[in-house]
Amino acid sequence: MDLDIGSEDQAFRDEVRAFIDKSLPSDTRDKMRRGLKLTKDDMIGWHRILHANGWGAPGWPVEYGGPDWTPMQRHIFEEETGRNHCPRLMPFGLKMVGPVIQAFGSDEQKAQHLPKIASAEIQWCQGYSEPGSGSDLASLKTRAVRDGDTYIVNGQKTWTTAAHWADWIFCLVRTDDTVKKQEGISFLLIDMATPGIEVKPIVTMEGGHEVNEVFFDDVAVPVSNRVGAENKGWTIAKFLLGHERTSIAEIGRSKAQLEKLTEIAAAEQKNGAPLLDDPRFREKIARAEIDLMALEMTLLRVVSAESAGGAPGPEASLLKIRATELQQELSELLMEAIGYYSHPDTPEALEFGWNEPSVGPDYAASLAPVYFNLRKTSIYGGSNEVQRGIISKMVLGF
Amino acid sequence: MDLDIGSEDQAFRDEVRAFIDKSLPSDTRDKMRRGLKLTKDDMIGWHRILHANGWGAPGWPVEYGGPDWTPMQRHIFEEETGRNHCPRLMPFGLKMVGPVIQAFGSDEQKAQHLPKIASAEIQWCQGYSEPGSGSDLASLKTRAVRDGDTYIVNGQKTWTTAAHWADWIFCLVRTDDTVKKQEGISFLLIDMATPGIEVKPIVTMEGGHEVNEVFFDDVAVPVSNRVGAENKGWTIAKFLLGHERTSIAEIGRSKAQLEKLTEIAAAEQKNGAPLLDDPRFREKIARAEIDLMALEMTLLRVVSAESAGGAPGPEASLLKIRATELQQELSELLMEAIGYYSHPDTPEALEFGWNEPSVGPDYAASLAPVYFNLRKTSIYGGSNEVQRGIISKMVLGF
Amino acid sequence: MPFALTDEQKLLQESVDRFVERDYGFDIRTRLAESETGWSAENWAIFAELGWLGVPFPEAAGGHGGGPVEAGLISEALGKGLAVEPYLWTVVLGGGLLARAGRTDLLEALIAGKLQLATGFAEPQGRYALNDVATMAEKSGGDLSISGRKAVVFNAPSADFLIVPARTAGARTDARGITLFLLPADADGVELRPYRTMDDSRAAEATLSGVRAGGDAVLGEIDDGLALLEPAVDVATAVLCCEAAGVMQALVSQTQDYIKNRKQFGVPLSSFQVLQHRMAEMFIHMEQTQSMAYMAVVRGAAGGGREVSRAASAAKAYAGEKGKLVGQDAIQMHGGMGMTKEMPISSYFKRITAIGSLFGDADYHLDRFADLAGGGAG
Amino acid sequence: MPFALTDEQKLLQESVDRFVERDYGFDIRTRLAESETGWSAENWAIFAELGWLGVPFPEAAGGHGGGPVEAGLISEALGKGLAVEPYLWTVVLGGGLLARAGRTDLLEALIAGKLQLATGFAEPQGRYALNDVATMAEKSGGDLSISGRKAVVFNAPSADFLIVPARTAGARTDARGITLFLLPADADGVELRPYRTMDDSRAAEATLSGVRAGGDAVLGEIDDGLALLEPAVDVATAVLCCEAAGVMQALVSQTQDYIKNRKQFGVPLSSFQVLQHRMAEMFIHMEQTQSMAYMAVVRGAAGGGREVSRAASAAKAYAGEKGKLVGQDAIQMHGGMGMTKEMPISSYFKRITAIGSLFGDADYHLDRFADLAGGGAG
Repeated sequence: MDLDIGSEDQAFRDEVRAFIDKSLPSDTRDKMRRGLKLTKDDMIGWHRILHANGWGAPGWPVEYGGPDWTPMQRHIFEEETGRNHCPRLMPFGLKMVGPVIQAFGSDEQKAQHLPKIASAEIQWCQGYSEPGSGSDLASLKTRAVRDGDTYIVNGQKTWTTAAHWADWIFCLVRTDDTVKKQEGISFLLIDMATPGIEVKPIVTMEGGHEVNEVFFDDVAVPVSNRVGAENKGWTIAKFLLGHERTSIAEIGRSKAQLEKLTEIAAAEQKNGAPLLDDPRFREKIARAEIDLMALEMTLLRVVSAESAGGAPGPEASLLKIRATELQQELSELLMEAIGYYSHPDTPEALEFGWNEPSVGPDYAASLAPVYFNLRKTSIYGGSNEVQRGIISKMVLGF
Repeated sequence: MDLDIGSEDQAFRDEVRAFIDKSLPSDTRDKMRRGLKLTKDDMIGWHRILHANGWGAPGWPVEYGGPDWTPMQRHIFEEETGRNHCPRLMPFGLKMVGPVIQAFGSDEQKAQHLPKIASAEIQWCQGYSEPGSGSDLASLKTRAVRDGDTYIVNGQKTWTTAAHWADWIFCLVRTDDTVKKQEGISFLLIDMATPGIEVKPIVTMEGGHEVNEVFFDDVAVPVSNRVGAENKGWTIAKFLLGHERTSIAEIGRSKAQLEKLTEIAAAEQKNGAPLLDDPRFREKIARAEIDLMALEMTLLRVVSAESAGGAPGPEASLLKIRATELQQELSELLMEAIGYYSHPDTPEALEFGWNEPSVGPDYAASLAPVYFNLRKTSIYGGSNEVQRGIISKMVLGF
Repeated sequence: MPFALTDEQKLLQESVDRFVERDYGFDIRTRLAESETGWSAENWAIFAELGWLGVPFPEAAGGHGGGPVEAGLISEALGKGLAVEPYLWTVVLGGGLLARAGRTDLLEALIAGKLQLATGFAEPQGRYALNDVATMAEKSGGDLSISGRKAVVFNAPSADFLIVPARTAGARTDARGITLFLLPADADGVELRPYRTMDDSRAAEATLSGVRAGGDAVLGEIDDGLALLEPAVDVATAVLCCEAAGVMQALVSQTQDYIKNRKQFGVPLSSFQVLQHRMAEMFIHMEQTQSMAYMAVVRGAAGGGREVSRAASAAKAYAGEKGKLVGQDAIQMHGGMGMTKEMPISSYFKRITAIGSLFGDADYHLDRFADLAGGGAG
Repeated sequence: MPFALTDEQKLLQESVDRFVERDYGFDIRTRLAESETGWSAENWAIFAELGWLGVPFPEAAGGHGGGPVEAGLISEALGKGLAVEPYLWTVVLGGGLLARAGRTDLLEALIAGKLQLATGFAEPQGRYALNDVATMAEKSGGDLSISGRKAVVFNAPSADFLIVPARTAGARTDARGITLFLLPADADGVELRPYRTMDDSRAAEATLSGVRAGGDAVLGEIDDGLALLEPAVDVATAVLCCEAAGVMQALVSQTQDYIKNRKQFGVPLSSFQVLQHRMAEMFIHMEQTQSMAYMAVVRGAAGGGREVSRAASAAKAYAGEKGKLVGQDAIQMHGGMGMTKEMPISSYFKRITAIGSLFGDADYHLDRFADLAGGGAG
């Protein structure tokens, strides 16, 4: 037993680092470090840079334009990009609809969509949640009624991240309401430019706009845009729940946040000495660092098991719970570190290129908004309560 | 709004303190302070001393030999006796079967039993729990079959505290198994000297003997020993659940423990300085002290509301949860304070009069056993999970 | 009996509760929070009319002879409605300082609703320490000249006067040598940089550049300003804990309603045992925070000194930690809805978060509580 | 691949698991724990025969060329059965010190199962600090004369030799000036006061009164004993964390079985959501403790220095806190049954409690971890 990833993987890590060093635009890196707002162009721009290097679809096999990485390589890529301030790649195309099309799509669908996902030519969003459905996904009400070669879609989706940036949306819709709720669901690909679609922003508590409501009013969708058989959409939904979940550990990003926390605690004062030397705050940082180690070591064990051919099981739930708790904890400590300067709410200071002097220390403005925003992590993507239920059922057999 | 208990209650507090000072036997006080084993005689002896002063039945009205104290006086008495190292008065007679006989008993039962409870002439124990019943009390299986003027009782009770010291036991028994489980239960008073009763000790994890199994093998109980109507025992069980629960807050005893913790932390060393000066341990003590304040203030609010005629409601559940958590926390900190000297298991050092030098500091021997023993507090008396359920139901209306 | 309210206190409590229920719906609150000043002059006039602004001051000063307890009851009730009026800053802290300094002349205007105050008790380098004062007041002619920077001065954008601790002697963190000055907010050399805060309050950075102050600008004794400031902040802290208790009551009751009504898998969320037990814990935190807050204002009413400070710090440490837990759980149980700006719960969460660090966070107050320990287990 | 076991390691793990399952039922364990010595010489002979005693030692020293990882795997498996044999004290810590000091002469007997060791690394005033050594070794003729007191010396009642740090120079808490001595347990001037411990182990207070030691009694370098002791304790700490992981696995699986089978209100306890989620948390704690323990033994196998110490302290802080939580919850979910001595779960709880403070509690290791921080976020 050892902790070595081996020389090949080490070389790969060096390659990723060097590539980021060379290729990540400096203004993007700066925004990420300082917690400033990213534009759609920042995010897509980075995706295209990766694509130009053949890394546009990190989790995909070669036949669909991916690099065919091992689980360990994927892990290394996630960690290094996260730690080195790269924007997240939007998961909706790469980790969701892409793998779905690969597994269930027709040849036409593959040809039409996969290359544009890998190249970031087309942005996707996910139409799953509805008002009133929450964790009970299968209770969805958006209906698609067949009319010849077309479905007419009516209904509403919500919590749709990046719908305002997306060109296409993939949706679970009800195509039969006479059967058990899981059995009347189909999976549709819908062009956002189709008449009858309206996107309304949902403003989150810190004032940000990431999620949306999406309304469908007699939206005509070609039947050829259905993935898989009619009424078999639930199978696809379940497939997605199990797909590539180790990236939710966010090890790289949490390492970057921990580093930031240590820097800020060294800069902030308490009783005339650095906050970092305060025994209590020092303990909190140590605890967070240990929690991060525990998460990283568990993740490495999971990745190793995957590499040895094990299917990722309920470990994804474990990782999701602890990773989100850690992200929230770090954001809380960052806010705590700056004392009263967490109070000023200056969204203008989060815009890149804003040139006024900052109200407090220049690292302060984003910290409370991030703390508020990250409360979502234990709610979205299967709430942590749902994850505990999964562990209880799958591991403990209750 | 103020926090004053008023001059009359203050005078009462002084009186109780002075009485304890004068009357608590010094060896009993010493055993309590040091966490040594109490004998049955220690406990009964103290009860008799109180009785001689007219305080043998603190919660009772004058007509049954009690002092007719107000809720505030009862609270003060509990706090002062707890804080000043008096043994607990056994609750089974005074707080359980006594009030039951007062509320539901016949005149003969009152005359026979109440004076001997108040005077500590007769010790009681409680026959409620059974193997397999746990928190689901109404599922009890011990049966009492009527035979003329006699019930023949067969079955088993468990977790019976002090059964090995008791002269009488009060039991919930099943007198009808053809009806809903709550409706076939009766409440019997049983002389422990009756043939067919066997008491077997249950040794708890720290090696102590407080609880027992009690077996009934064709035990003949006069029908006149039934309290209340046949099959109406559940009413009595519910009456008991609501009766005088503020004493579970154990404010006085927790204050004494906190004091002990502070003394020990001042005596123990860490890096050549008192442990009490260690920032982290100091914080833990401060936190425990604040938790104790919060509990005390909430208790005072409840006592005030009771004095104003409010019936004690779900606050008892709140007090039970936080009080037991605090007792457990204090026992944990005490064990933590002494480092490696929590390890030696020297039960002989808990016997009064043992004259050898102690293995570690003289306060060390009882701390790990007390920590282990107090795990029971969140389990017995309605587990803390049951209490949360009560709050959820009674306060929140779920 | 301990904790029993007098009839006057009950009436006061009911009157504020009624005002909040009737005239302070969440939509109104949102409109006020987004207005230019961030609060309502109209409401302030009503507060004056109903006597709430004068409640905590002695009758000799034109007040109604109440104190921290009454201020606490008002703040608790206002907290339930998340009222945005600067009661804490103008009446409790600012007014408290004026009263302690015997400035009855200004209290009259304050009680009439004609005066707004802000106190610059924090500096950029000082974190929560009241004694960390780098702002200097130096002799210049017959006057003093004050220069320095005050951090996150709440209510400064609306204030007529700023109360400013400045150093007239001693080193930066000495307790002695601090003097409190009452400065017109529009005095020469006062520069404010105003902004909104995370919970829709208003504050400003205040830069003082050679602001001239005569002897009449001094509150209390020269060099002994901390003797005025610290007890006033203790009382304000206790009152703020009452507000926290009110905010927590709203967090609990709104969450309770939400999970009762929201269905998932065909049953109300409130039928899930995990949520039931979590709400039971929230209920306990709320009740105990209220007990601690009441204790702290009662102690504050009884006078000054170590016991008042210990009570305030104990209550604040408790409210800080439990408020955070209750707030976070309230959001979690609201699910995605809790994340939206539109849903009232998120504004309550932001307020309880802001309260968490006002006058010092839980760590600060735990430390202070332990530092002030004298006789062991109390 | 990280964490992948070699075939030899798998075989070793399986062999210990099999032994525990087949030959180490709880009744047997209870009998051994209550016996005179508190453990089984017969089992010890089996350990020797199966090579487990030699596993962690280099082949040059007569061992099998394994190290901390193999010792950790053995300890984890033994932990599942709550084995009472003094593997940690004789093989891991004592043997580790002998190996580091190059005393292959004694290792042979140890590996053959003929030698028991105990190490007096704690003193009454020293809490968990290895450098707090008041025991003095003073020149007396050509020899040294050692006097002092060692606290809670585990396995001392069975030991043939005691390894004793004593001060040959410096002040009480100096890192330099400590020398390790190997003393026959029956040497003149060694007085043991033996007792049982909370988890059925055996230990003793050791009083040394002018115990004579020649140069051959010194392990390692004069005055530089800490350079030997600290890394050996780091490895023992890492191995102990593996045992903690084993104990936690048993706590989880026994609780899982119990609540599946125990009915209340007509349904299994495991149907209550609150208990389901609590067990999910216990499962996570257990998994992560295992990850940390494995990391710590792997680091220990890689050599010495700061990273080994940091890994050991991180793992121990983690195992200490999470072990406590898992243990307490296991008892709580067993209800009254969990409180009885008869039920295995209570013995597991006592062992995890004892492990909590062995080699230092969570506070000690959190502090040490932070002290050893060099480059920030690692």
